[in-house]
Amino acid sequence: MRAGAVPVHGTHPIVIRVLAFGRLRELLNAGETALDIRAGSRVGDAWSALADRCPALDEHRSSTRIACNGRIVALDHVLRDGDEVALLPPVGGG
Amino acid sequence: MRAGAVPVHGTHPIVIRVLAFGRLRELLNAGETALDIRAGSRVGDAWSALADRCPALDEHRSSTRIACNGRIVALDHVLRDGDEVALLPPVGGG
Amino acid sequence: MFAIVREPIEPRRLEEAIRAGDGGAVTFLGIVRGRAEDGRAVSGLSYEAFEPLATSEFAKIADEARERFGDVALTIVHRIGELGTGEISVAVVASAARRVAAFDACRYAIDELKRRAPIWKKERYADGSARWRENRENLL
Amino acid sequence: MFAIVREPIEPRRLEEAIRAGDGGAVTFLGIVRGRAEDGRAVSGLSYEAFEPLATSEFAKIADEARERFGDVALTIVHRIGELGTGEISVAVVASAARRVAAFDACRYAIDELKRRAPIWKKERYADGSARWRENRENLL
Repeated sequence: MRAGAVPVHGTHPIVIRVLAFGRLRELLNAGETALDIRAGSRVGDAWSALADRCPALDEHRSSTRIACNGRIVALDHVLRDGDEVALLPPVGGG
Repeated sequence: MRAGAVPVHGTHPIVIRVLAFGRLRELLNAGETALDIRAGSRVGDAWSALADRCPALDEHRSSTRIACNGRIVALDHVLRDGDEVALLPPVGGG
Repeated sequence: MFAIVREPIEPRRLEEAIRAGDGGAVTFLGIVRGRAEDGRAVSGLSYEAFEPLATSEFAKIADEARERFGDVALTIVHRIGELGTGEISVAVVASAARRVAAFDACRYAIDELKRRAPIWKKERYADGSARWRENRENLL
Repeated sequence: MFAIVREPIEPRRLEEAIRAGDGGAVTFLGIVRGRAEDGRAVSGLSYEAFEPLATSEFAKIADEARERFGDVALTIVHRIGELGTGEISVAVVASAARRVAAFDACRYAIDELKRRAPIWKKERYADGSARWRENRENLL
């Protein structure tokens, strides 16, 4: 298992890249993390796996948009090996 | 009488300066003219005196705003010696 | 700053018009087009202004913008004389604490300038002819 | 041009964003203010962006502006990293044949950018503290 990867028990593990920005990056203490999850996992499962590691994440769930490979997706979006999942807190540009 | 001044018959002549812009400047063939008019004349009288000299002016009367000493005035505004009367055709700035 | 100028308007100088401490600045630049509204090829424009009245009208417009939109700093500069296509005829810079006021004031200023500032424009065409053009928004 | 940049935004470079032949150009500059909304003294801002998504979102916003307002050329540039007060955080330039489309497109672009572009801001205060700040216009 690569350094920094969070293990999720199950068969057929896949690895996704998690990007976090702004306050979520600070909470996770990393802008980028590799996450091992069970094949067939959905975005919501990945979130839960991250929240297990960092419980403070959960209060941000309703305000966080999640992009998979650059497109905003819902929590039931099914993940594939190598996907890039980005956690986007409320924006502040301009 | 000064060069270029247009005489208007009457007692107590006063002299006003007439400024013309845009197409009115071209019609009058001058950006600035001195106009001798009777004391007590109004802006409308000055216009008529100019139109006597240049009949083509008259078709522009309804589209011309007139300023006296920098303020827009009506045709019945009474003129005084030394007033500066500006003929302002429809604007085209920007 | 409210001014009628004869020399080219340098957009880089407009930066100086942004008031220190403001959070948003909106700039409008009017540029001489190579086509008239009827599609004729334009070779250039001649502008003239009743200068003292034009600059005092700019100041009045800025006062009105402040009444309507709050604390906004406005700069209005119009060039006169002979302008070629692609040259800047007018620049309006509005800066304010917040962007909405800057947008509203900038737009108000250029709309009112076109409607009522004592400035006149002669369009010169590629075929050598020329015509005085008035703004559609004209006061009259 | 749609870009996230690390170096200072030079207003003088924005002139190049005006499309040849257009008659009106509207520029919006967002500038770091020295006061937070609650009045606290701000020493600076830190911006970060999800860069590929931010630039593709800028392009999408420009496409939408063209659908709504017609043929408009848009440039959107946002700076990230550490910015001091008085520095430009974002520039939007809209140019079009006519000014109304340029104003509408410029305003649409900055409004949408603030609402949905994946860019985040941390406000740093004179007292050494700091806070992530979200836009009021936020999508969520």
